[in-house]
Amino acid sequence: MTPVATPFFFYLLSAIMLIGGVLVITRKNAVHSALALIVTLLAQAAIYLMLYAPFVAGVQIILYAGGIMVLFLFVIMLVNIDRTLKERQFNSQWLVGVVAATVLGGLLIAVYTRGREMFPEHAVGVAEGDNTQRIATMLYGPYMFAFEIASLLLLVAIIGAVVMAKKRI
Amino acid sequence: MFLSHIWLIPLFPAFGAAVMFFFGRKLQKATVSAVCVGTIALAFVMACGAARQYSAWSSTEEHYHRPYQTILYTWLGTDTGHLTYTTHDGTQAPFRADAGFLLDPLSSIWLLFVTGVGLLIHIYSTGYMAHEGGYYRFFGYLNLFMFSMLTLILANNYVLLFVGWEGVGLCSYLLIGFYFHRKSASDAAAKAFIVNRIGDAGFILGMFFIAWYFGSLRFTEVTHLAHSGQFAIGDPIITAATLLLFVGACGKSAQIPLYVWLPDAMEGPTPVSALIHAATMVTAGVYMIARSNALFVLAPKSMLVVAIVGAVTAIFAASIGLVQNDIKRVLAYSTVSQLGYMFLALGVGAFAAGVFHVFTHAFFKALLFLGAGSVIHAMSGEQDMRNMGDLHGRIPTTHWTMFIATLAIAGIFPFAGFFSKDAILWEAYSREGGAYRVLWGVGYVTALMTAFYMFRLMYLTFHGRPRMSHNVEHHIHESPVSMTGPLVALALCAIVAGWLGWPNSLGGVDRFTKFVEPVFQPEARVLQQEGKTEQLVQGVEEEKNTKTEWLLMGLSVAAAFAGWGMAWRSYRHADKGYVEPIAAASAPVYNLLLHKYYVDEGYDYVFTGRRKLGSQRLGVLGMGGACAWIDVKVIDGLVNFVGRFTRVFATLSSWWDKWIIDGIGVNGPAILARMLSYPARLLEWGLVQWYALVMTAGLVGFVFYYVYH
Amino acid sequence: MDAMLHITTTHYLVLGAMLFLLGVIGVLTRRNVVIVLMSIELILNAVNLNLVAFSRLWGGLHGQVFAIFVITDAAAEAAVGLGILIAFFRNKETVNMDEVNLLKW
Amino acid sequence: MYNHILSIILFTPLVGALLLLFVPKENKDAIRWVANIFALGGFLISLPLVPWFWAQRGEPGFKFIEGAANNWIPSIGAGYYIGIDGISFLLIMLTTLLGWISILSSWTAIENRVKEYYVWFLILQTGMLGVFMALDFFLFFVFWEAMLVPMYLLIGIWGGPRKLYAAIKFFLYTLAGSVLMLLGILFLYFHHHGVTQVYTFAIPELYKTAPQIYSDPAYGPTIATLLFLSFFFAFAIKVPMFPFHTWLPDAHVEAPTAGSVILAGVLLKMGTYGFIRFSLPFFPDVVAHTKVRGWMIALSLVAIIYGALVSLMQKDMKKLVAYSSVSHLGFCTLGIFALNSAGLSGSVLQQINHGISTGALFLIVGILYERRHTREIAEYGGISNVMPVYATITMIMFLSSMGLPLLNGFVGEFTILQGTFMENWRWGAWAVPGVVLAAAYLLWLYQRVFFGTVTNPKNEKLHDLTPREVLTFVPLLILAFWIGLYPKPFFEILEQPVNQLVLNVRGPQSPVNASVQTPGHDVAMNAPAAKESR
Amino acid sequence: MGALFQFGANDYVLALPITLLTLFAIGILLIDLLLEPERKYLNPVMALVGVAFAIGGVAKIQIFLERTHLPVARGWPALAGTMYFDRFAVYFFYLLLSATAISILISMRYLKTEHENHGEYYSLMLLSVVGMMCIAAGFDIVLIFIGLELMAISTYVLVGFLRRDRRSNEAALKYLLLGAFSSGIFAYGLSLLYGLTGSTNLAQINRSMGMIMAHDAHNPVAIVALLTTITGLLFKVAAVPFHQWAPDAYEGAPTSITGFMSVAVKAAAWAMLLRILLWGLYPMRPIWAPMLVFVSIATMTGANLAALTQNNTKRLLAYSSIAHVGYMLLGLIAGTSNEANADGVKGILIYLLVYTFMNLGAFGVITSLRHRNVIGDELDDLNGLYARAPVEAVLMLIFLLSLAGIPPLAGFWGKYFIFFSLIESGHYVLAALGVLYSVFGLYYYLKMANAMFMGQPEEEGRLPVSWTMRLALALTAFATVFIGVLPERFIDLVNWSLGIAQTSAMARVIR
Repeated sequence: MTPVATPFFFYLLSAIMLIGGVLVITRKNAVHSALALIVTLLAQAAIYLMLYAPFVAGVQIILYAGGIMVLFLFVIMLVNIDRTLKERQFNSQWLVGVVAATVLGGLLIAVYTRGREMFPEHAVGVAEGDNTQRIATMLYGPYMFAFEIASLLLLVAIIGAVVMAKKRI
Repeated sequence: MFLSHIWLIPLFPAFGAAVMFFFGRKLQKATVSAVCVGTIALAFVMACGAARQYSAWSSTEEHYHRPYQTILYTWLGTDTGHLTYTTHDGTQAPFRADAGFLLDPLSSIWLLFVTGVGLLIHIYSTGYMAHEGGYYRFFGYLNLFMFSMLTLILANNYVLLFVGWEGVGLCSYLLIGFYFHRKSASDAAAKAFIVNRIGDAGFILGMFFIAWYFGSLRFTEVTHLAHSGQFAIGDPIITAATLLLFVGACGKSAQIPLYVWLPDAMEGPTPVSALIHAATMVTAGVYMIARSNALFVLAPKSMLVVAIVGAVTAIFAASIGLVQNDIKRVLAYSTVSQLGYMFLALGVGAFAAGVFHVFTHAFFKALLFLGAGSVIHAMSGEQDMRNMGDLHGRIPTTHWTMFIATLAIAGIFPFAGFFSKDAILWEAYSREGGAYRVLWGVGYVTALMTAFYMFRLMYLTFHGRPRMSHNVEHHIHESPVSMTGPLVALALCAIVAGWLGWPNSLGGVDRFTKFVEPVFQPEARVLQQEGKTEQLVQGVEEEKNTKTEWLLMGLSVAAAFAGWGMAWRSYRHADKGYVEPIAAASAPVYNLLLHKYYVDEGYDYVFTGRRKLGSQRLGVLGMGGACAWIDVKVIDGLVNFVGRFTRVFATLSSWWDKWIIDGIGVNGPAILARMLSYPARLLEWGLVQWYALVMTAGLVGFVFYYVYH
Repeated sequence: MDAMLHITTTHYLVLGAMLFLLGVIGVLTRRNVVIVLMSIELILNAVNLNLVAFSRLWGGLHGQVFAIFVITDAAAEAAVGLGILIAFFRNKETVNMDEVNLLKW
Repeated sequence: MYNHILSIILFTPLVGALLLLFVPKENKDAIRWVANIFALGGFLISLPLVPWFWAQRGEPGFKFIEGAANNWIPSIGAGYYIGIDGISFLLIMLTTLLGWISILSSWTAIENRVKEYYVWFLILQTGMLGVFMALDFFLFFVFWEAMLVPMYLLIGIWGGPRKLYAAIKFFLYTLAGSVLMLLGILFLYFHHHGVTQVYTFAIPELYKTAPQIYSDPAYGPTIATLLFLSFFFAFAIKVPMFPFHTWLPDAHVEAPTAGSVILAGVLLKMGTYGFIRFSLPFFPDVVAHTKVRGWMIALSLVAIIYGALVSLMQKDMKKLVAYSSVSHLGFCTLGIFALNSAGLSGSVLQQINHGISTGALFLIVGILYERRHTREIAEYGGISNVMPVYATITMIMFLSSMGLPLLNGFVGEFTILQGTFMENWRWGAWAVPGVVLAAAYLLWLYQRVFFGTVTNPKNEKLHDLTPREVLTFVPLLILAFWIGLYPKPFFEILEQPVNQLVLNVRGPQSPVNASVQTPGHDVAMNAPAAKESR
Repeated sequence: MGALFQFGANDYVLALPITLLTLFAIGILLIDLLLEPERKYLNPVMALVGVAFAIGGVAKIQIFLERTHLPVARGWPALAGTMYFDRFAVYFFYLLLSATAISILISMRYLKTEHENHGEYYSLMLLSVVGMMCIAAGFDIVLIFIGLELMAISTYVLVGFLRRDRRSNEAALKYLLLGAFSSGIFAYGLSLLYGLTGSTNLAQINRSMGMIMAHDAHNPVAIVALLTTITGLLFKVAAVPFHQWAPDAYEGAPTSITGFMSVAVKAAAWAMLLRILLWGLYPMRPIWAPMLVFVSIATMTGANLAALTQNNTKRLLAYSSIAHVGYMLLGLIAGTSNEANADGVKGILIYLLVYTFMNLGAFGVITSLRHRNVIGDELDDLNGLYARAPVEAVLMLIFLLSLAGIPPLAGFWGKYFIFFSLIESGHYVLAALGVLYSVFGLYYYLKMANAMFMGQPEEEGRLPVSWTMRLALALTAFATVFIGVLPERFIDLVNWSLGIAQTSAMARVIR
């Protein structure tokens, strides 16, 4: 018989994630959305753990929830004007938007369920003990060059942020 | 020496014209007249020499009765003749036209009287135009005309003939429009040219039919083939060709329905009317048909048409002539009617008679016009006979010469007109079939009318009471010798010219017919083959019915005297406000004739469209207007529409983005939103999320298409 | 029921799809630029979820590495985006999508 | 010199244009002199071609060939490959002459932006020459397109009030036509490769393969016809044939005088030239055996009558002349599709004539326009009184344009008409009224403008032609009379190419190419006398 | 779980240009701090030097490729196969670098007038080029994705570089949001590709996709993966209906950057498109070819029609560049349902080459219109340009005609080979559509020409044009005319870059 824990946690976390997500896109107050997003991210990190990806989970928590979201919160504080709280939070095309997006999502889900057999169920047991090390070898091995480029990407991000945000260079 | 250089004959006047064109402006009048008259004189001398030499040449055994032709160079097409076209029987014929000249009795006759009369008229003009402006221009045009006319006469093929044909048309255009500052003159000129052009269109088509059928346009070859007997009499193509040629002739020789230009052409200076519109150019049609007699005898239907048209024109024009008051117009209509006579002659197969009438007519009609010119000269420009009268004493030479001419045209023995006109009537009468009798009747009545209106002219002009204003009366004087001289010379011709054709029935030998006989002889042969011996042109069996001929002669002379008598009765004592007998008889008829049967008006309404019928232009101008409208509105409209459509479509597509895409995207839900009682701003353009939405929609569309098709 | 209980890659895919869907909805409908940026983060997270699930499926680690790169990218995008947003905010005093309408037809 | 004469002729104007770039734009007279010198030089340089070509007029094929089939872009088989035959020879001479004349004629007409004007004009000259010389389809297309630009600018910058509309209309119209031609060219190109495994744009090569498309089961008549159409649009618009002609009046009316002269004199000929050089030899069967020919003839006939009728009603002289050239070009196309040597040679001759006569007519209109700055016929009247020389020249040119014998117009029209008539007499019959109408609208125009007394006081002061203006007319007059009186040389030059063309289209078995039998029944009636007479 | 991956000597050679560019980019950043305002001109100079060095590096790669005797069109998989240095990549390297050089020349004076003359601008430019080169040579979807983002993000910043200008901010914001959105979708597609094939290497993906398609030609998951990926690609090349960011971004961006985007970014995007569709997803051609038919028709129609009504030159050129994308897509369609036509691809490459020069030239002229207080991107600002700057006007005319595809100018050749391939593979209708739309195109180019030559100038005085701008225009114009008149060697270059001219063979070689 299949283990019950896995499905249970899966559904629980998914529920948290989705609820978080829904909150993100529905809250009027950006701060609330940000907090909801953090919740989602954390839940996702947990799911990563379920998928034997502890390192990604760590990155998710530290970098995402820890770094990016803080940045977000700062900016929200910076640009937060009460005006937004008084106005409607959806634009005038929201209905069409929702419909289109839903159709897209529906299609995707339908496709995945139809193409289930594409992904045969042989969960290759992956030892998570040396996960981090192996990721390191990947990063500094085959993906070394990409890794360098990624560093450039961050450099650009810094320059960009500075150029854009700083009053005078 | 003359004969081998006949091509020089047209070139003399051409040279004169060229001199006028380049230097005329700077030359003295004396020099001008010297050059122009001189060239014509040279041409005349050449012509006489050539004619003499030819008669000698053609009487030799080896070229007995052959036309003489000399070819300068290939004008159209190439010597190799590899530019070809397919004839009716599928063989290849070369596309070619020579600059070649041909002399035979027919052309030599024309050559002689054209150069002769032309010379006289040139001399006359030196006097008549002495005080006009544009002297050199006038003589340049005259010489150019002589060049074209001589080319026409001497051409050895239809195309070159057409060159002359168009050339004389052009010159008559230029000369009619000589007083171009007069609107009436320029109108008349344009009218003449365009009407002629219509005829020419027919001529061209006729030529093409001949070329298509005979594979050549040389007279010699065409005639030869026509005589070769390989074409049936009444062959449809030949009939069509001949009819089309006749259309051309109608244009040039002012036959119904294309005669309308000739009366208006009187706007030109009088010598022009004399030379072009009486003596020479207008007979070109006759020449052309006589030239293609070989074809016409193969097309009896066309012959009949020619005869009928000729007869109708004759009586029609004559009837108009009865009541005209402008001296030159009377002569113009008489010309038309005389031309009708000639065509009647051709139509009944009496080519010789027709040519003979052309010959005589050239002299007395030129004389009449020149006389009229002299009268107008004396009357200081007055042309209306109602304001003349009693001139016989004042300008005797003019009077007597014109009187001779009148006798001649009226056909009174033994003046020129008598012989030619009588020959025609006799031929018409002697043809089998009732139709020809009718034609004869028409001709006869016409003769009567002719006599009447000519004597009417004489009496109104020279007799009766003087009706002119006093200062005009003061200036009346006989014209200078340069003008009277030609009159006298022509008068002599008007008397003797006819004697060349003194009929056998009156014990003559009819030299004229004998001379031109070779040209028409072959028809005789053809007709013989057809077993219609009795219709032979030369009177083979006058003996049989000399009596009839005498009777007819008597009748026509009687008619002439009758006309004279009537004119004498009504106009002898014509004073101011005299009554026209016809007006007295029936006013409506008189008006109808006075307005020339309203033909010009009819044409303007129906064909040219120069006059609007109601608010609507008909005719060519109407069509032109319609086409112009179509061009701007429909075709170009279509083009612009396409352009505008794209623009509209483009704005639409931007509009589409603006309203439909953003609109339905934005407004649609906004309206929904309103229903859901949402406050919604209506238009939001350039909304980023809208772009995102379009992308998503596109993606959705593709996925949907590919997954579920 | 077994299909429900037996958690397969497809489940993760569907979950990712739902997350993706939420993100798209957010991008398409929210007026607040900051939240739109967050929605984009949601989309990227959906991607990551897929990647990790697949790397589990294939047993390799490429997916996880890819996920790490995607996170980096997300960070960069967020930083620059917020920077631009601030610059924009300075000039226009708003963070509303539908007031970003200077450039239009 | 002898071997590169064509290139020299082709590039002389271009060199002039480049030189002009270095002349300061303030120094207008210098610019004018340079331009005129190069234009005249271009003409003079082309003169040696005459005796050289005359010497080998009878030989088949192209002459003075330069370059090779693929020396330009070997990888696609395009080359700088030029050469001429009788047809293009005549058109080239016409181009150099008219180019010189129109540049001379714009000495005073163009006052602003003189430098550009002449630069563009010389470039245009090179473009046109290139079109007539190219033996490589690609080269042809390049010249064909490149030539649009200077013309567009000439109309657009120095044109009349509605110049923008006219210029763009001209450009779009012609381009729309030619892009489809590009596709057609590519198709032939691939077909040739399919047959011979060789990629080449050389026209003489394509002559060999293109006609096979019709009978090739893989393609068949339909494709061949479509191909014909893809070329047809390009050429028909250029000519312009009946429904595609509406760009012409606008372009003409708006263009400066010299522009109109070149436009009417040369550019329109490119369409007819295209028909002769490409459409006929490439798709002989389409032309000979399908309805296409009937349609072409019909369009030509409509153009003849219709153009004449429309010009009858014009109030603007230049528009009138423009429409008259629609009518004249109708004759040209008619002669082309008569498909016999008479019609074809007549057509080419008529193209030359139209260049001469209509070119002169535009100069004539331009001269009045320069003096009075209006082309409204109603504005004039009685001009003969004040400008006699001008009036005389005008009369002669009108006569030549309406096809009076002994002037050039007649020779062409008569030859065309006879050729057409011999194919089908109805066609000839329908075309002939055009001749009458031509007389009508030209004489009427002449009457309204020149006859009568001077009614409009503005016209009393007009001065007659200056020597320069007369000089512009002299060569045209000489040619008009020459062709009218002694066209034989032209016919002899055209004989070989035209017969070759007919042979290609009709095929050897057709009666047209049966050995020419001059009617044996030519009894030179004075046969012995003929000798003595010579 | 092998040993640590070692760099080989070759890898250093092959990575040389990228490394050099990076160094110079960082160098500029550092030196910029030390430069006092009036010596700022050293930044672009350094950038140019950097580009020059990079070109040298590319030349070295080329020599390397020529030396080591590889089978034709087979490149050199370097850096553990994440990159694939073949002639295709080299071709694009040259293209991108020359485009960058010219853009730098164009920018110099412009930035001064905008008072935004900072080193960051140039270093960002260089970094974005690094990203582009990674795309062009990238053979691993991870690297391609990162490179794409590097390029994109630096471009976002560059678009918004005029921070005081609202239009610039807005353009940047829009571009960023949409860009991020699209790259999200793209990444989603890539993740699915990885999921389907279990690899991130294009060759691997190609192979597995081949098997999947062979097994089930309508596999929904594969289709979704393909479509989401293509969406990202088409967004980057700005094809309808994923194009709407382009006009806004082009209009708002600094003009020099608009030029840069319209050629360099676009070229890189095309490199990526070709890489992924012709190498990675080549087996799925039966699916993407029909889709592209729709897209290209929609693109040509929409863009051409929309351009007709524009009054802002930058926006107009934006639409025209979208239209050009439509034509290029035709080149990709040409061929049979499962084999691309070599001439079509050749056409695309030539098109990109000539487009680089003529479009940069056009934008250069428009950039030069910007002075003191005139933004100079309205159609009216072109009025009477001939009177104020004749040379620029004539050059602009050349560029416009070339864009319209009038021979003998470079632009003609791009179209020529596209239609060539269409005829060759029998897509007559598409060809006809294409040529007719190109006539459309002429109309709005002529609108600009009319303004320049026939309009009346609003302001007097000659237009001041810096010598760098003159240099840039001279280069582009020369290239436009030269390529137009003597295309042979460039055609050879393209043939060389494609190796043997059979794309299927290209794909086969990688298997």
